[in-house]
Amino acid sequence: MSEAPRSEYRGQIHQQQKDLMLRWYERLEESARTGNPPSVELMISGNSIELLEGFGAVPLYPEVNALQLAIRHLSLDPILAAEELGYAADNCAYVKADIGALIRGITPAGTPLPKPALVLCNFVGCNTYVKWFEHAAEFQGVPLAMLDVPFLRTPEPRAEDVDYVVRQLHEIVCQLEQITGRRFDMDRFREAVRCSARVEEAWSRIKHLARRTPSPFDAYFDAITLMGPLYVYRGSPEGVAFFELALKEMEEKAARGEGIYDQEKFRVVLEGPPPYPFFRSFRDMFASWKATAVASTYSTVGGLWEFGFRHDPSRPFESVALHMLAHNVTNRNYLQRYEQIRRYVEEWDADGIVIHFVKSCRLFSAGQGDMRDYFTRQLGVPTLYIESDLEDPRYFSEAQIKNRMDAFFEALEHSRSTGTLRRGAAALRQPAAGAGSAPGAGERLNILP
Amino acid sequence: MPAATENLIERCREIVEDLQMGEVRRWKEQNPGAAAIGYFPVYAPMELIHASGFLPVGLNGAGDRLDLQYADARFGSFICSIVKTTLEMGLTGYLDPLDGLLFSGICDSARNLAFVFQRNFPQKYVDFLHLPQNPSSSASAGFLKAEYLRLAAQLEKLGGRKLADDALRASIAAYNENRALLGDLYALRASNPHQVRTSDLYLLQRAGNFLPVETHNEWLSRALADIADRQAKPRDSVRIVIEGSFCEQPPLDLIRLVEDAGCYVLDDDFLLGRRWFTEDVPAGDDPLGALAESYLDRSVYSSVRHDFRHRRHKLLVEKARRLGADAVLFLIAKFCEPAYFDYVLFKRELEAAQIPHLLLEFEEKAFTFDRLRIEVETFVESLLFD
Amino acid sequence: MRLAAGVDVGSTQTKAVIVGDNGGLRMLGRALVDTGANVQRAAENGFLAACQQAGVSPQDVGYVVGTGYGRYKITFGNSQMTEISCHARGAHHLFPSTRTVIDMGGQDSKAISVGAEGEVLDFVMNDKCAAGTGRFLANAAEVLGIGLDEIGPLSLAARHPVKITTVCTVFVESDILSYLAQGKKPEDVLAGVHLAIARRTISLARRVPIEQAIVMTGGVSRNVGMVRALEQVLGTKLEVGSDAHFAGAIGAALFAIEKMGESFESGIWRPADAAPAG
Amino acid sequence: MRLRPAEETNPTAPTLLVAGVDVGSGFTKAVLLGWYGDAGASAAGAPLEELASEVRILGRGSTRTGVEMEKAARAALDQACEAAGAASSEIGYVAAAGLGRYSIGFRDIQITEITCDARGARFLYPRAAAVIDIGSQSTRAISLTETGRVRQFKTNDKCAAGSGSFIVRAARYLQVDLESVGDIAVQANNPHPISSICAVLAESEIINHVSAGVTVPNILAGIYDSLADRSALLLKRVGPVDELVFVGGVARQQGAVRALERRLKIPIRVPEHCEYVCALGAALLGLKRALAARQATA
Ligand SMILES: Nc1ncnc2c1ncn2[C@@H]1O[C@H](COP(=O)(O)OP(=O)(O)O)[C@@H](O)[C@H]1O
Ligand SMILES: Nc1ncnc2c1ncn2[C@@H]1O[C@H](COP(=O)(O)OP(=O)(O)O)[C@@H](O)[C@H]1O
Ligand code: SF4
Ligand code: SF4
Ligand code: SF4
Repeated sequence: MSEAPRSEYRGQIHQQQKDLMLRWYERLEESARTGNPPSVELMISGNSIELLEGFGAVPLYPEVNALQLAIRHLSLDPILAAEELGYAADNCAYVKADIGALIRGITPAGTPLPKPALVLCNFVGCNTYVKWFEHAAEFQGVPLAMLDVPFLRTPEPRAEDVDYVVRQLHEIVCQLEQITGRRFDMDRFREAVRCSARVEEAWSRIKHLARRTPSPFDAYFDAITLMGPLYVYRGSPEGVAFFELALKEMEEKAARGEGIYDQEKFRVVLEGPPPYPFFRSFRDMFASWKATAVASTYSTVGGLWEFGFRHDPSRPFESVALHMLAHNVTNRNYLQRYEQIRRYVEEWDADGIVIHFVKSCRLFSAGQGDMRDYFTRQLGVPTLYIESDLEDPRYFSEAQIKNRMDAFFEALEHSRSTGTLRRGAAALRQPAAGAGSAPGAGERLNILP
Repeated sequence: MPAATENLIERCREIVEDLQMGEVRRWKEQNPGAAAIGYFPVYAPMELIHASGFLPVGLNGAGDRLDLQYADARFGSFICSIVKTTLEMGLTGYLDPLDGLLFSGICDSARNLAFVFQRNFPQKYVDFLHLPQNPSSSASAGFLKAEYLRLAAQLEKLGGRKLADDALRASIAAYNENRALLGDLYALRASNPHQVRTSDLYLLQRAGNFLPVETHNEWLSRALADIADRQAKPRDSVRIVIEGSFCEQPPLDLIRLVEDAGCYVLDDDFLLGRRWFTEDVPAGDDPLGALAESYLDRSVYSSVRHDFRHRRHKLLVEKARRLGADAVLFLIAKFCEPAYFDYVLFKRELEAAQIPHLLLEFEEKAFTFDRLRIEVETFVESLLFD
Repeated sequence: MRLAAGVDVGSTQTKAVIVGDNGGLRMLGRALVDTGANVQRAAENGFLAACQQAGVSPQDVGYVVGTGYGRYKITFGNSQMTEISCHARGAHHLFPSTRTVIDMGGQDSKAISVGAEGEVLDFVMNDKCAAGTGRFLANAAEVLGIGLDEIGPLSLAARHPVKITTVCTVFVESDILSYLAQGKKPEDVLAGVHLAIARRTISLARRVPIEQAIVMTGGVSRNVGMVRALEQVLGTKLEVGSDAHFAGAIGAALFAIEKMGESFESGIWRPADAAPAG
Repeated sequence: MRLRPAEETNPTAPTLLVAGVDVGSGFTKAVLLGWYGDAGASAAGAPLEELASEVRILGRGSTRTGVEMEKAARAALDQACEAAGAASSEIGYVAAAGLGRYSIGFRDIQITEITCDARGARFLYPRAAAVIDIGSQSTRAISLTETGRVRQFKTNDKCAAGSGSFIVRAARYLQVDLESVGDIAVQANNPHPISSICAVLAESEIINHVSAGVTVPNILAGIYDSLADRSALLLKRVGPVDELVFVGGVARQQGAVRALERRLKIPIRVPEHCEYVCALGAALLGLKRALAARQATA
């Protein structure tokens, strides 16, 4: 395959994104030097940046550090350092990179990171988070608080779930008041929730633009660039300005009929986190086939807004709780993820699905074979399954992944040439009776709404 | 040891190794209309299932007795064995005697497994319990009680009895007794390890996964009486505590191997859910509340239950010291994320306390152990030879 | 006459076929050479040998598609396709009802789920480890001092297959030797080896939907013992044609024809008309 | 320290003859030890290091293990006896190690090869703190406590990559004599890395290198680099190491030693008869047991 020309998007937001992230690192550095603003270590999944705004605290996201290390090819050393401490080869490498970097004093930007005032374990979905935060607190010697968010095991969160989370949020507010010596500013919190709702609206619209053909942006690779500001600035006016500008630029692009490539050939849905140590090569593999990710589950780790949820300033605590409980991919159950992907294929007009199995992350990957079974066998959607890692460069074999990727797109191309490639709703076969050769293999769909 | 106990243990082995779950089938024949509810490790409120008139059945994988044919394709690489063998059992019909399956959030793999089951077995009741990870919140007990009520309502729908306090109190008493008997056996082994073979204790305990608690209690008391009277000569052995096998279980042959290599096991975390509470559950006015509170405040430490008030690594060192152990043996299932993460803090703490330890990785489906044998023997040698 | 070629440069063996539309699509020549150390040379030799057998001049071949792990090394090729697409295409051509392809070659094995038009729906491959591949069998043959083409038939004579615990291609040697030392019959040992590989392969293959007809391709398909072992584990019959080893090259040649812009009628040429093996 | 070779030993007969046999997956090695201590004195409690002056290595023997392990053990022991000019009937105690340790019917005790490696290495280098043993199929990394006990150890998976049989196969492909692979590798000026982690798949990479005109020394050095990487990983897991004793058959190969040195950047000591260290350790531990037993019966 020859390299396809790619019109990489370079609008104003490109620079603004960089500036925003730089400012975040500056604030963290300031916090490291002076303790002001206080920083709180937080997980991205279903994060509640709004709560921190109520304290004027700056978030410290270890995942962002880990992924920055990986993108800059700095992750192997910290991973090895962590393995020397006893972490297993198969433990989540995000954790290993973060803890290893902590031990070695490595930071992604080279600037110092603060010792957080509190490690706030927002346990939203991922069990590994709990271990991660326990260790982060242990190795940094800082206080640790748990925010236990019940996993979504019923179609909607139960009243008891919401109540449990809200009460814990109140407890954490008290705890943070004690630790930081600052009073929680309810107005500022409410304002943050209002900002969030506006950012979410813009972000959701951007994602909906990807339903057009061609899609003006890539909901995997481009989305990742926008995710930094989304998590750090969602509850602030800067965030609102940034995302509204982004929406405007994308809308203009869409109006001009511009896509990612001179000609969009394939539209896929991506499941799973990216291989950060090989981010570029991975992206190039899609580019060489002019394939656009029109939707991705990874971009909904911090929040899932394209299906309508917004924070609500009229009931700030409840909406924060709801966001954590039900409106991010990590706390939704596995079948709800199938359903999310199915909707993407249908409503975002995709040709197929690419499942990126990530060794580190069982939250994403455990059971992806069953997911693939569901999509290929039951729904008849072309699905590619590739394996590597999101942080550990030792698990990426460029030749192998390229081989698989080529085979997948060759097949799509072939189907297209014979007129059998179907897109969107047409790609979804109605569940065929008796399909499946494994006993008990799900002919019957049992997905929670 | 009297032949009666030998036979009892042999009987337990048969029950444990019977993939067809003959005991469960028999119970269902004797209790028409009643359901058997399987629960995936580590803990499940057995009392509640029992009080609904059902049989709680502990699932611990299929060991090497089942070839993975289908499940590997669903769970792929880097996932522990028990997740795959349990799914394989389901896909090949071995879980048919069970009317329902309960999971909880012990780890990301097990949690996703719950929902993979839900998709593949729509005719079965498959549920997921969220057991609180923040016991220090004032809201946890209320939440857990509500969660148990949700479960009780589901069981009722399956044809169970409506949850009544009296029935629950009776069930709590039965399980309190079960735990007390197991506790006595464990205490006996800790003080006289030459009298109780760990593999025997393990079988006795694991057979309880498939038996009504009343029967199990009876078996345990018989064995306890016999074993206490046993005469055996102590060997020159290393006294160890086993940690890390709370979910996927090491193969029986591996447990034997550890003993044969010269280890006396003073304590272990096999089948931990059966010994979850450190004290009797008080069956007072609010038995359901008591069950929930026991979970939060009176249960063992575990890598899958987080309680930041009491750090697990400190508790392990305390335990090893209390029992006078020479060393800690980590028996960890390959790809077990929670056990491996905890190992890091355990290791640090043990090293600070100068307690030697060894880490062995196993897979429940393994059946040759050459390398593990070398490792255990070397470890024993390093402690015994000066 | 228009001519096209497919060259499958495998890790172990290079396969080349020449097809032409001389009054209907025909396979005019084919060749099999060891890949050896010089991949580029092997590709050339294979191609030339196939031309020679077909009695055509290499210059007359209008389009060459390369496939296999050495496909990028084919200097004279017009384009490349992955071996996954080519095996699917080739198998579909040989057996139009193909829905699943199991390809076992020298260094890897794969399973491909194929659509009605021969398009790839889904596939899996083994990685990074030679356990359970043609190499494994070749090693076993070597250790036993038996020819590669004899181990399959011999394994069928087994009555008590042994249990092979090692999957590593290197270490299986010592397993085999110790079984022989214990007085086990070579056929029982071989059957054990075949079964071990079959189990591994099928558990890999189950990651894609396995549906009839199941076609086996690649060099190992010439090993009747392996075919039977796979059938036993799978509990169903496999289709193996005499051209199965060439399926990748055939697929590549078919793509070559397509790329030439030539309209052709799939299905005119059938294995029965095939040229004899080179 | 070095032991005096058999030739230098004093002509008087040893008080006790002890054998250590290491039945490895590729080779079986035997070491015959003579103890010249005072038969009446109580030496059992003394640390092995203090016995050093009273101990001589009298003979060594090695043979392919094959499938009949006991036979191999006998053969190796017979060789050792021949070298020592002793009869096997004079041997007072036999300690067996290695994967075949339970197969030796005539053993008095079995000990794992890890304990033996540690003992043997410590005996030769009293301050040794870490040992790596690379044999045919296995790699073992061991760290020792101040007193010479095994502190931690790690062994490789059942995978041929990164152990001696990989080198044997590579040598065969490159048509180089096994005796000289190590020295040839040392001549490399531009080692070519092997990317495949699999010993089998690496072969085709080797072949490609050959056809691309890479010199044999550079290919071999590349192989040793990947072997060193794998060993370094194991070593890392047994704790920080600042000096290393390298034993086992692969330690005979200079290329392997240099590669490990390059990779670890720490001094590496290789004893002269590196493949016998495990057998030596077995013999020493056997000696201690034998003395203890004598004392008990005396
Ligand atoms: N006549 C034969 N009988 C049995 N097996 C054979 C025969 N010829 C080749 N093979 C097997 O086929 C393998 C090579 O298959 P092939 O598909 O050509 O692999 P690759 O494409 O990787 O080179 C060899 O490793 C060998 O095991
Ligand atoms: N003459 C030799 N020269 C160099 N290396 C050798 C020689 N003989 C054996 N080796 C190497 O030593 C390895 C065997 O080492 P050894 O420690 O005896 O292993 P094991 O105990 O596992 O059989 C062989 O695989 C080979 O790589
Ligand atoms: S397991 Fe996945 S979600 Fe959890 S911390 Fe690791 S990468 Fe993140
Ligand atoms: S063994 Fe470990 S990883 Fe596997 S299901 Fe149990 S807790 Fe989870
Ligand atoms: S196990 Fe054997 S075949 Fe597999 S990677 Fe290792 S050396 Fe290669």
